[in-house]
Amino acid sequence: MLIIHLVILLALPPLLLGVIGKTKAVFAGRRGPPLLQAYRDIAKLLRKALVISETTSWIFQAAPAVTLVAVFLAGLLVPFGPSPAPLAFSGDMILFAYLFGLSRFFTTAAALDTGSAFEGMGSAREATFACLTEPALFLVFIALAKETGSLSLTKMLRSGSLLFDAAAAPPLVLVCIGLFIVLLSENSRIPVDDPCTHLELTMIHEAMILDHSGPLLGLIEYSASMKLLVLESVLVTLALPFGSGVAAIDSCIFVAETLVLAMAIGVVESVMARLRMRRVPYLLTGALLLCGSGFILIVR
Amino acid sequence: MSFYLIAWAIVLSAASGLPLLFLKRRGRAARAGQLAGTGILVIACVAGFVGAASALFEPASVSYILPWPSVGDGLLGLDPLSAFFLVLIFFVAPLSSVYSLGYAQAGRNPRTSRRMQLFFGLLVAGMSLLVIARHALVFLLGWETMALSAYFLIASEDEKLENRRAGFVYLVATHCGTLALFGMFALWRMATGSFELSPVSSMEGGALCGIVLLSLFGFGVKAGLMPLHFWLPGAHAAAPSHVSALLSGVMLKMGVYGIIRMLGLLPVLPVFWGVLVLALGIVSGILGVAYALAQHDLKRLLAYHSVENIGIILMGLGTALLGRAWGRSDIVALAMGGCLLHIWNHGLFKSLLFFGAGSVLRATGTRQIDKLGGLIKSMPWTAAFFALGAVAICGLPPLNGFISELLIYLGIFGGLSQSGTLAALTSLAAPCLAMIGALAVACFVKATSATFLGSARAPEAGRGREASASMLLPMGVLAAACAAIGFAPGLVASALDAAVGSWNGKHALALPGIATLAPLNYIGYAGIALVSAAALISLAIALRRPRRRRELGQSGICRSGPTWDCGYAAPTGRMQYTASSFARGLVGMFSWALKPSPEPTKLHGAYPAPVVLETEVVDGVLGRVIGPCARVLGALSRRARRFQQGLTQQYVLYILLALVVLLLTLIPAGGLSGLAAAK
Amino acid sequence: MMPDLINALLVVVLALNLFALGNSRIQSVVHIVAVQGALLGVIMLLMHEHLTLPVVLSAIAAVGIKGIVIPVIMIRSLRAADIKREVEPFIGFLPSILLGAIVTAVALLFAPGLSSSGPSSPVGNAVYLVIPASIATVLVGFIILVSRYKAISQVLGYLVLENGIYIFGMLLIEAIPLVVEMGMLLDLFVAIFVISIITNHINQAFSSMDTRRLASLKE
Amino acid sequence: MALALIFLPLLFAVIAALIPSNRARPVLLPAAAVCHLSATILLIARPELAAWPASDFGPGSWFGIDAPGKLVLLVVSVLFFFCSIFSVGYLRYRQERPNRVFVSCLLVFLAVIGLVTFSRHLGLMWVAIEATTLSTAPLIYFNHSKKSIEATWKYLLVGSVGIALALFGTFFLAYSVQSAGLKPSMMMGELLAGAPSLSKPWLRAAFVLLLVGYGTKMGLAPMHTWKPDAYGEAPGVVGAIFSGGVTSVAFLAFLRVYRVCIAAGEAEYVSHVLLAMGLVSMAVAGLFMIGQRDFKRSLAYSSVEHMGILVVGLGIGGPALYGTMLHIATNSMTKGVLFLSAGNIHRAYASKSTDDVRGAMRRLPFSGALFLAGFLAITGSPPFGPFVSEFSILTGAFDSRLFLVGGLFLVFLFVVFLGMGKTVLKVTLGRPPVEVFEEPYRDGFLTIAPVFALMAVVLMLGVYIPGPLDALLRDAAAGLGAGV
Repeated sequence: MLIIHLVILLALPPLLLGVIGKTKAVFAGRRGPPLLQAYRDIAKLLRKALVISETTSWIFQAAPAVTLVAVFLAGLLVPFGPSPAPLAFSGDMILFAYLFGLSRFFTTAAALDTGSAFEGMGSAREATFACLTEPALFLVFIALAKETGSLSLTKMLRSGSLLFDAAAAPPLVLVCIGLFIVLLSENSRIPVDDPCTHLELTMIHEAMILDHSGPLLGLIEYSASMKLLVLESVLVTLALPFGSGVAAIDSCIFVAETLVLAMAIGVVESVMARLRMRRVPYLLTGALLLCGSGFILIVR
Repeated sequence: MSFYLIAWAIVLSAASGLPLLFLKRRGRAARAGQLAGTGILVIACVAGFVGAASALFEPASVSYILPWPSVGDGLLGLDPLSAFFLVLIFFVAPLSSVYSLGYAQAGRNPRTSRRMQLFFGLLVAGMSLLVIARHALVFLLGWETMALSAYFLIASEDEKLENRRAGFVYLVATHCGTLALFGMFALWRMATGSFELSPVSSMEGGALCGIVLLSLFGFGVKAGLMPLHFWLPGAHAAAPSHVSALLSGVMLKMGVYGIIRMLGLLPVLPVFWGVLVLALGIVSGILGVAYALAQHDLKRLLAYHSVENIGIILMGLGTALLGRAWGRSDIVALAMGGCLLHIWNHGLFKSLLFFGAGSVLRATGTRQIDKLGGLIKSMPWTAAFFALGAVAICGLPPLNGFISELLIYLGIFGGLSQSGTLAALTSLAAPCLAMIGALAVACFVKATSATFLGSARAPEAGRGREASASMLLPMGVLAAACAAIGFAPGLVASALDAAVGSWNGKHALALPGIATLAPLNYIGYAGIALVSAAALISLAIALRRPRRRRELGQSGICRSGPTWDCGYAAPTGRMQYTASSFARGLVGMFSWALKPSPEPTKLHGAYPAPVVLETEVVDGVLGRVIGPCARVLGALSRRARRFQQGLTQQYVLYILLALVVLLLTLIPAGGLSGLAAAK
Repeated sequence: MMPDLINALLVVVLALNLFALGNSRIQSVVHIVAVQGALLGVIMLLMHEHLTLPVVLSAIAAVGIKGIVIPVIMIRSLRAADIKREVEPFIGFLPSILLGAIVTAVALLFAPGLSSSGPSSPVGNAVYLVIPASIATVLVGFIILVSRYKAISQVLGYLVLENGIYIFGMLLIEAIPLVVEMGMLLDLFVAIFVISIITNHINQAFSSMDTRRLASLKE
Repeated sequence: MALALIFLPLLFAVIAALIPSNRARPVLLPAAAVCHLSATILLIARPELAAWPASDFGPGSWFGIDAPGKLVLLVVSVLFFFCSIFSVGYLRYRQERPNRVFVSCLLVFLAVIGLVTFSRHLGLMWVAIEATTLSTAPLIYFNHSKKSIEATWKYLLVGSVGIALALFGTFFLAYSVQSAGLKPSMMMGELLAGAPSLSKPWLRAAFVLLLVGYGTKMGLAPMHTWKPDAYGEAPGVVGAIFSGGVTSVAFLAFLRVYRVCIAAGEAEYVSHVLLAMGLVSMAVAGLFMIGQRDFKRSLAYSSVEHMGILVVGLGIGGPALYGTMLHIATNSMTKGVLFLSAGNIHRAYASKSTDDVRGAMRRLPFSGALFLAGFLAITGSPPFGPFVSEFSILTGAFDSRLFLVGGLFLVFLFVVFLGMGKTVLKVTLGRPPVEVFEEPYRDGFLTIAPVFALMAVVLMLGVYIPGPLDALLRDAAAGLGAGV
């Protein structure tokens, strides 16, 4: 069981990037890069030499590793599909959320470590928007905890099964929408951030890693995709609670679902434009309110 | 036994200033005096620490008589709750005293050194006395000793006007609080019939309400609760850094101790009070960190973070009160445990951070973040410790801050399993706490990076040099403590259980152990795994051997050049993103509370004239409430002076008027006609 | 007939108050107050039905101090200061007379008479004017104190005040032993003596008796 | 003993007036003070000596001392003792001024105090109080400056008027007996005996007049106006004598009246009036302390405030009386510390405005520190004496359910702290202007040791109240109806 979980966690992420890319390409009428391009990029980067700015310090070099480990640990806390997470204890979702906080601390600090104005800009935006997404995430948690009476992700996400009884569904739907926005923002996708742009002034995540190169950049790309998977898995497990009793099949279903969700993201990215930076907080506040109202509905 | 250790510790630390007092002010004698004083203090604190640590696990609370004939003898007592706070005092105080050896050498500033040494010892003694006091007046004695010595420490560099001003604001604030405590204890006496601070099972509503409100006010001023925090930033900025460390790390906690103690003595309070305390905590948490974000002064920033952390502590306390009102022992155990542990933790990392800030100030001579930068190269150890402290104070795993916040979270979530809408709504505190956490991350990324990372923004930052060993050692110890609690939270669990038990003692809730309620060991393992894995990976990258030659650049596996900066050839330090601009977005988000100074006019024309942008955020309470009130009072007294312009005629007239007015009071008694009636 | 005489004299005392209020020449005010004081001594004598040595002594002392010594002191310091009259007082002369009259009337109307009960002096019992007179005189003293600017005038006001109180004292002959009575007179004398010294110094230092000059100590 | 306490100082006064040498004369002060103090202690230790050598000090006689009298006598005697030592040092600095009048007047004052405390006859007591006014007036005038003349003038006039009203009140009191159908009297014994049958309206009128009269002497607002001027212009030692001695004596006089009123069952009315009066005084004092530039004046207002506290304590009555009695002592001692150290600072800076006076802690380490300590003590910081007394007055207020009074009490204490603190800290902290170091004055033994001793007493009262004193306080309070 643990094996499958690890395999998915370690192997699947780059594929998601590929799927998103492919979807966008299809919408744009291009052939687009092959699905496995992301794997190749990361492998190449890991083999390349490093170029490091003199202004940087050990924090700059430690950050990618810390990020990767943090995201990986977070990945161990979420259930992939119906089967329980390898690490499940009451209150694990708090650790889950704070691990992302840790990774953010280091990414943003590393960005400022380079002394580049653009990276400072990026990290400032990252830190700012996180102040809205984190509460949203916790609203989701308390809503689900109230619904299921449990404090562990594995059990909490089970409440997705309630999506199909009319009484309990509406709040959960709100929560899922909010969660989706959080997902987009945390993974710096359109409409919050555009991973493919090269206009530094408008970037968040990409701006923060302008100075990373070689293996460091590889690690960052990898952990970014892993973060995408982890957050997707939360949404998927909650919103698409399909499963047969058999663990192996469940995992396959789960993988399929994550790919579908990736396509959905791709669709969103192709049909929407990126919001102006000033507008982003409104969107995130919207997510906050959605989750909040979901919670209120559940409490009522 | 342990009690006598503590008593001796108090006496010794009170006396620790004497050697320097009776030695020459300058030169070697002064140095010797400082060393002696510090030595005495350290010995005292070690003794006290041993005593407190052992008392932490002595179940029964013992009490002793303190002879004080004027007020009828006072009571002292020692229970795990007191011991818990004593541990903090006796742990941080010696460290900051050692730090002062390097930071404020007696020979260097002869005028202040005596005062500092003396009142530092008195501060420690006062705090420890009030913690073991079981009698209102003894408590007040310790309290005032603490408050006044703190004042003299804050104002110790009194030739600077701003320090005097900050000191005065502090003094007035603390005296206001003390007077509130006078009232509170008088009420206590009225309600319980004695000054003895022992649990009461029932109390009439009015007195209860009054006592709770007055203690929230009186202690809240000292703790730096949000509307009452106004003295705090100025005082912490003005005080010498080792003092600010002790003030922020320990003295604020004495206010919290007061609240916790009084609420522990009172009978179970209705839910309302729990909600109130929780709300207070949320407010001072969020606004505290918001103000911190807007600061340019490193020490003021840290001071506002104390406000924030006090808020978190109160959130824990409020939740514990709710748990007590609901009769939910698990909530009490978790929330109170988190509250208490956060008190320890904040004591540790806040002192650590102030030490770091002090070293920076000592080296560069400025507290302005926007002038610093790149100090990590000149002062690597300080930087490392500061960064660790930053991670800890943000409550991020794997350090101690996370543990306490986790406990508080779990306590808050406990409300979800309580029936009733209100109970569920209280769990909205969790998102607020999350927001506080995220804001704290932003703020400390700003502080750490702008101070230590990147490159120097102004010549001051160029002057950085590593702090002396006597300053690094305390930081190291504190950092180690932070890490230890983070990686092995199981160690503190039993201490927490004991303290919570003695707080909750008489309310017969059998408390489950915290270790059974919270996944402490999971967290510990996760932390260890995280750090070791990250270390391995970055090591792997650093030591990695290239497979094929041509992939290497001309200069081997790792080349270094200037920051790319999107192709700009010659980036300078002044082009970096400043701390202010980093925080600008968030400050904008909180402008409703912070009211930042308005932006300058936009640039005009093809060749615009140079424009200076200075943002400033004045403290809301001090600037927009206290200030006006003081002005009104001043105007009032000016008006009153008009009535005393030196004319004897006026003065005689006043006598006549007083006479007439008082004679009018006879009218109810029949007045003059009454006199006539006496015919 | 004795009580009627006393009442008549008290009326005179009240009239003297009004004169004191209305007169702008300080010297003549001094005289008025002196006469008032002496008169009180006499009344005091009349209050006792059978004269004893102490009574006579105290009466003489009263007359001597109030009627002779104090006026002499006042006149001398007046000479030293060579000021003639109280110019533009805080309350004008006519208004202050009116005020005094009103005050006196109020006192006469509302101030209680005497308590018939009690074994106090039978003479005293019949003298219904004592309390009103004393209250009125005290208030007149206050008026002078408040309305006059010259230091000496204020001293005179104080004297009138004292006289008023002294009038009340007549009801309590038994209660005030000779020693105490003498003590009071002595105090009064010393007070006036010290005050006159001070007024002389004021005159030297400020070359004026105007108390408005003495307003440098203020908030 | 009474005669000794009264006539011994008078004897010294005469000697002082006769001694020609300006330099030797001051030494008489400590001598007299020692005799007086020892006599007082003997009196308190051995009550039976009170009558000695005079034959009959029965309840019927004019002479005789009650517990509050003993207390005040002790307090003033101790204060005077330290002040006398101080003034030897002080007058050494002021050789240029003749001190004959100064010394004699101080001694006369000491004698008169004895008279006040011993007189059972309210008329006699009044005479004595008036005598204190007259004997202290020349002390204010010591400097012979224009301002001191002005201050003396105001003190004399306002004070005399007030005292005159007190006499009026005393007459009313006596008359209230008569209108009750008894023989008019001013004897405490007879008044207390006949109290229940006194005619209430006359009694109340008498009470009001006496409150205003003796209140003027104590310096209750709004009759306090002479106080800042007098205290501001008089030498520090005189300020100490005034705020510690004169005011206490006036309060003692008022206490006796209060006893009569209580005995007459007027407690409720009296306490209402007193509470109002005291709170007003505290408020006014606080208001005038805010932004006060002249630190001696601000001390004067602090004295007004503490008279207010005493009156409030009296008004609360019952549980607060012990604290009130104690506050007489603590307030006098602390005022002594404040005024004496303030005098030194004034001397060293030749100014009493906070515009010029800064950094006293550096200029005069001892006086500065003592001034600051005195400030902290008088504002009621533990463990100093005033803390104990003020706090027990406060608890008294709460115990008798006077929540509003207690609350206002605290508020006014805060305002006072605000105002006084600003002034005191301006004086003590900071860096002194360089030119003041040219002033030759330095802290000397004679001008510091007494202040230290007083501070020690203040601290002792906060930590430990000697048994006899405690007993004295208790039956003083009991005499006023504590525990009633």
